[in-house]
Amino acid sequence: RDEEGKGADRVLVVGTEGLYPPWNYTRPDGQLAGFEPDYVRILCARLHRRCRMVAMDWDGMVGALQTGKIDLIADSVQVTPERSQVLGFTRPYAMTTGVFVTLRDHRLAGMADKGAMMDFDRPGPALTAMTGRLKGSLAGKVIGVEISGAFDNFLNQTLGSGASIRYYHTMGERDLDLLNGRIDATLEDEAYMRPLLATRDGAALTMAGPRVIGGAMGGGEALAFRPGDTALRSAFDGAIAATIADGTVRRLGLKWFRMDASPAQAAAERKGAR
Amino acid sequence: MGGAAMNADVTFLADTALAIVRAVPVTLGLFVASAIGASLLGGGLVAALTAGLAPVRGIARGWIFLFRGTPLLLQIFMVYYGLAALGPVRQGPFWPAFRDPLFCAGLAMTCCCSAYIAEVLRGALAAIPAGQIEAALACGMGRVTRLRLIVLPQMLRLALPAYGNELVMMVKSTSLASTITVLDVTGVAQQVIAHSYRTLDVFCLAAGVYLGLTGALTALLRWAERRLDPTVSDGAGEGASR
Amino acid sequence: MSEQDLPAFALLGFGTDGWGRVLVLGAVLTLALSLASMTIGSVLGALLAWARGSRRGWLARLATAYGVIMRGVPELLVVLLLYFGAPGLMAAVAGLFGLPAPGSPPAFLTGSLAIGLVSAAYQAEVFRGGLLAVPKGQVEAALAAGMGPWLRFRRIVLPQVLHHVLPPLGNVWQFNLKDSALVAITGLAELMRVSLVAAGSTRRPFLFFAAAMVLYLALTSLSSAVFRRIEARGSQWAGRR
Amino acid sequence: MLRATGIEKSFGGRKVLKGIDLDAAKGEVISILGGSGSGKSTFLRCLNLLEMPDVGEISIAGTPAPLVRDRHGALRVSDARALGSMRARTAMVFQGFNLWSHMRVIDNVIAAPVHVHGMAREEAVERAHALLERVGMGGFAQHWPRQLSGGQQQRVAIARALATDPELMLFDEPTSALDPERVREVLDLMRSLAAEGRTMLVVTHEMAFARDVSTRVVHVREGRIESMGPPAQMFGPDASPAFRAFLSA
Amino acid sequence: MLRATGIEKSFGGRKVLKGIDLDAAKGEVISILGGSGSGKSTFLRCLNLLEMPDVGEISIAGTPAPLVRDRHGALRVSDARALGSMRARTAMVFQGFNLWSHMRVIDNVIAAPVHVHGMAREEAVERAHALLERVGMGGFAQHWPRQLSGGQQQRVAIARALATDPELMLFDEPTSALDPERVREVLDLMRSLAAEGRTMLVVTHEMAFARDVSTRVVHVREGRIESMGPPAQMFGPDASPAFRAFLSA
Ligand SMILES: Nc1ncnc2c1ncn2[C@@H]1O[C@H](COP(=O)(O)OP(=O)(O)OP(=O)(O)O)[C@@H](O)[C@H]1O
Ligand SMILES: Nc1ncnc2c1ncn2[C@@H]1O[C@H](COP(=O)(O)OP(=O)(O)OP(=O)(O)O)[C@@H](O)[C@H]1O
Ligand SMILES: [Mg+2]
Ligand SMILES: [Mg+2]
Repeated sequence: RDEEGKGADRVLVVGTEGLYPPWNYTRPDGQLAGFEPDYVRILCARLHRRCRMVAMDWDGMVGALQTGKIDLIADSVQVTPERSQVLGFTRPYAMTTGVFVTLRDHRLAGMADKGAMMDFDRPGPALTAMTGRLKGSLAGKVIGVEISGAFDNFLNQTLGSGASIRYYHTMGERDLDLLNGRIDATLEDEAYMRPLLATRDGAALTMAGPRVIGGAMGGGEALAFRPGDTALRSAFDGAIAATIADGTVRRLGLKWFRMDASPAQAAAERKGAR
Repeated sequence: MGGAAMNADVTFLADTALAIVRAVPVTLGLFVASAIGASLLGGGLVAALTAGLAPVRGIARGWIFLFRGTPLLLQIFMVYYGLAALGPVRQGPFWPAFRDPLFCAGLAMTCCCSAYIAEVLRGALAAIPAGQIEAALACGMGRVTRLRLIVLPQMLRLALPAYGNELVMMVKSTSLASTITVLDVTGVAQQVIAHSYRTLDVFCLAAGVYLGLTGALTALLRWAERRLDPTVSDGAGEGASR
Repeated sequence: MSEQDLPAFALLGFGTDGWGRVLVLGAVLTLALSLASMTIGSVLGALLAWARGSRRGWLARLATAYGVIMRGVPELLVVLLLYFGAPGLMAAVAGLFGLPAPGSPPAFLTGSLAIGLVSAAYQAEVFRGGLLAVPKGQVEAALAAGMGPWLRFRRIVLPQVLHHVLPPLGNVWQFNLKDSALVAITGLAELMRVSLVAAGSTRRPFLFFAAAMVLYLALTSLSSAVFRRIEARGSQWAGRR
Repeated sequence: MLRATGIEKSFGGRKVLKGIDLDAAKGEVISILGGSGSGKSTFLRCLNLLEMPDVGEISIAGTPAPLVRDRHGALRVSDARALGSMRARTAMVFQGFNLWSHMRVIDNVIAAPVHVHGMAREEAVERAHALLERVGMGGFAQHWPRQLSGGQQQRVAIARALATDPELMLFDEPTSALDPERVREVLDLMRSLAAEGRTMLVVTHEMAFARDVSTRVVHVREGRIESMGPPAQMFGPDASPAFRAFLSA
Repeated sequence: MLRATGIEKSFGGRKVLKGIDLDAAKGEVISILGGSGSGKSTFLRCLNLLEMPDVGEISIAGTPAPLVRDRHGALRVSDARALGSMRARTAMVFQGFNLWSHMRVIDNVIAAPVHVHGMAREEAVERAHALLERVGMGGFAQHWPRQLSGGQQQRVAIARALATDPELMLFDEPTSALDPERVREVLDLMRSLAAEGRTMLVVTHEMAFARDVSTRVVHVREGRIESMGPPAQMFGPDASPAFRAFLSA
């Protein structure tokens, strides 16, 4: 208790799920590994804080934060307006696009606008046309998404009742149903999907249609604090900015996702797409 | 400002409550279907346990061992994801049924709870005084008559508290169906939580719904218990025995 | 990530890439949690069953209400309330006595207490059913011999009740064994949580769910063997049927 | 009517019946006397196979009991249906009464007629009331067994046994819980049943009954029939010494 | 030794005991006779409060039973401990025996001496064996109750009641399941207990016992003491007509 006492000497307890590779997962020896464990270590070192990462169920995580059992969440939480009401977010340390994934031999595999960037923060005729085509392709289809993700918001707003949406508790389950053919496609974060497609099971899957970003999908992945913990949060904000600027985030992304998931890269791509 | 926040709170809770209540039929349907299925199957299992054929007994024992011994959650996963991973199931004639998460949840619950109910019934069967069954034998009652007239009523009476337990547990177990995308009371609650992060408030609302359901069930069971044994209230001979 | 395409035996083994050790430790923790909560539940459950039969109306009503609520709300809620609510409550109580807030109780304690509180409600019902099965004449014989309540309970009622309640009590135990999985949200690495983590981390859900099933079955076999032994002792006097 | 040959039965190695042969012609009333634990109840229970004899043959009304020998030489029921109909034609009053505790008195009495013999419910109820009246339990039709005194339970058990009009009746100490007045009534009842030509086996300690009503008296001793004969002989000067000792006690 | 005054008891509105007064001096042996359902068992059960009387007073060995009247005027136990010790000094043989089915015969007999009276186990076992021998159950110490015949169970129940050396003994038809030989043995046993100066209340249908052993005979009829007196008077020409009718049955 002394060690975890007050002030700046206190060990910060960081909550994560630990079953969401490659963002964060657990090794057989119980060690947490993945993008976020690495990244939190780097941030804490920069801030000269001692941090301890603990794994817990997502169901208990926000409660644990609110009751002070943990001090921050590093679990690839996407920033959304709803979440911002109860959590205090830092600036994003990653910004990934959502991709549609389906079985290679599924009709949706040939969906229009393959690989094109749909940026919902930049409305215009191009976006409207793409949205129309997307709606057409997905009409009457079953799309699976992770329940606590931000993608269901997006799908609901964009597709309305055109497609039916299934909610999964973990991505692993959703992936299974995708492979089993219970759902036609999923919308998921590219950083998660790329490594999956490289595995044996993932070989049957393919990305299809446009890549989506912005709008209801939120403003990237960020650390979450108690709303009142502003001092701590701004310290981390600074550290995040610095690590983005010096390329640390880019390096980590290439290591874990085989791509650069930093907000800077996303910004560049979005600019290019226009 | 505080008033506005409170208003927002009230609207949120009211909306959530409404959404949750709309999901009650799913929960209730799942419960009723699997309760009936599990009771019938459980009765069958007890019959099999007392059967003369050793293989029949063995199968019943194995069934109970497997389904009582593993968590329902895992069973639901295995029925839903596991069976679907098998080619024959996916190509077979039952795929439309197995494709449906509600069906899979019902199937897993029926199998799992049948094992529990079989145990309860077995215990009650053993508690029936031997003389009562002998008297039935002695007047030539066949298996079915004996069962219907003597064994079942006494068994029911003896089993009712524990059987009621099982039913109440089943009501709540239906919530596990939400893990395979069924939008029952829990599924809806979790959806709301996923967006609002108000875990405790929303859970308490859902808990209220479950409490209502189980409360009604408990009342029903107590009524049944009183009906089955009207002399209990006479306090016959209980003068100082407590 | 290198784990992903490893063969099953390596993933389940006890080597550096194997989850065997973690899974077994998870099973041990599950067993410990269940034992603790079963004990809490038995003691409280027996008290509740007794209170239900009490002639003091308020006591009986209290016990009934406890049963209705604890059996009625999802176990997860009890775990959540205890896990998140207990520190606040303890701090408030400590505050009353002018003591510093004691901080969070260990997750194991809250977990087993939460499951135990629920288990008690179920066990009370089971005991009540068992009490019904004791022939009244035998209790009267004990009364007539001048046995006090405790003696009567220990020597006459309990042995017979135990015999009758063993099957349903076995059910509650199984239920406990699995309910302890709910404690996962507190981050305790019990079997369910460990297998979920392993399944997620390696993206091999079946393998680990199957492994968890086998481990649960092992726990079950172990406990059934114990239950059967106790039951066998009883069936001597009851006559085998 | 009844023929039992060479009935043997052991419990856990202790031989309780050591070969009992007994024939009963239609209309016979046989009193079975004997010391406590001599095997009377066990014998009676063997006759309708509530207890499976280790060895022996039984036939009732000319139909042999459906018994076969299994691989290990033990007897076992070969035809459950035949056994059921054999039992349906037999009635038994148990030593411990064994009333069904979840049924009211009236339901105890009508259960077998209605559900085994398919009698119409109204008829069964009517008959049951008459029977209850006859054993002095007319006012208790709606009582539960646990509300009855010992003697009352016993009388209900007798009424229950009579309700199916059985050809063969097995009574295990049917008057043990009764006062002299009731004993007389019940014995009168049994006497009238005997007059109707029914076959009865009665385990009893009532010497008066054995002497006055039965056509034959059987003395069981340590699992064997020690002696047997018409009452005049058994209670006369030529009785076996063992039976005389038993009586003179 | 025992004084019961104005005992009344109803079951569901039906009055079963309608005011019974009975005094028993130390060493008295009182036979209680009466028809089936007349309330004998209920009266006996009221004496040690297994059945709570509606009205009445009871005192045993000078100590009044710990009863008080509650708000509604119903009797209720005021002191459970006192009741326990009152019961510990009283023994009862039940009409239905009520052996503890989860205990072997020997454990049934030693349970009360060891656990209620704190007797050393060895001593209790030794005494138990002697008692079992005395009721002719010497060879059955290790049997389970369900393995015993009716008469054997009854004898174990008697041995169990005697094991605590009780001052007051309540017997509810203690020889109902026994053959004449055993009846004689048990009655001899009770006679010797009487000679030791023990107080006994015996519900019985054995007229021989009532006449030869008891110091007083009580005739219960429809919940009342119809007549009462020493056997010489009750079985003599001056007996009440009702009792004579009862006997002559
Ligand atoms: N628990 C009860 N509930 C209702 N009525 C009862 C109960 N116990 C006894 N009675 C009634 O009280 C009356 C007296 O019963 P009790 O057992 O005292 O008779 P008894 O004199 O012992 O008769 P028996 O010689 O047949 O044993 C009977 O009519 C019986 O039906
Ligand atoms: N289930 C059993 N297991 C073991 N022994 C038994 C069993 N049933 C009966 N016995 C024994 O068999 C013997 C005969 O019992 P049975 O009940 O036939 O005697 P009974 O002649 O009817 O005596 P009673 O007049 O006392 O009723 C007894 O010694 C008894 O201990
Ligand atoms: Mg017998
Ligand atoms: Mg009586």
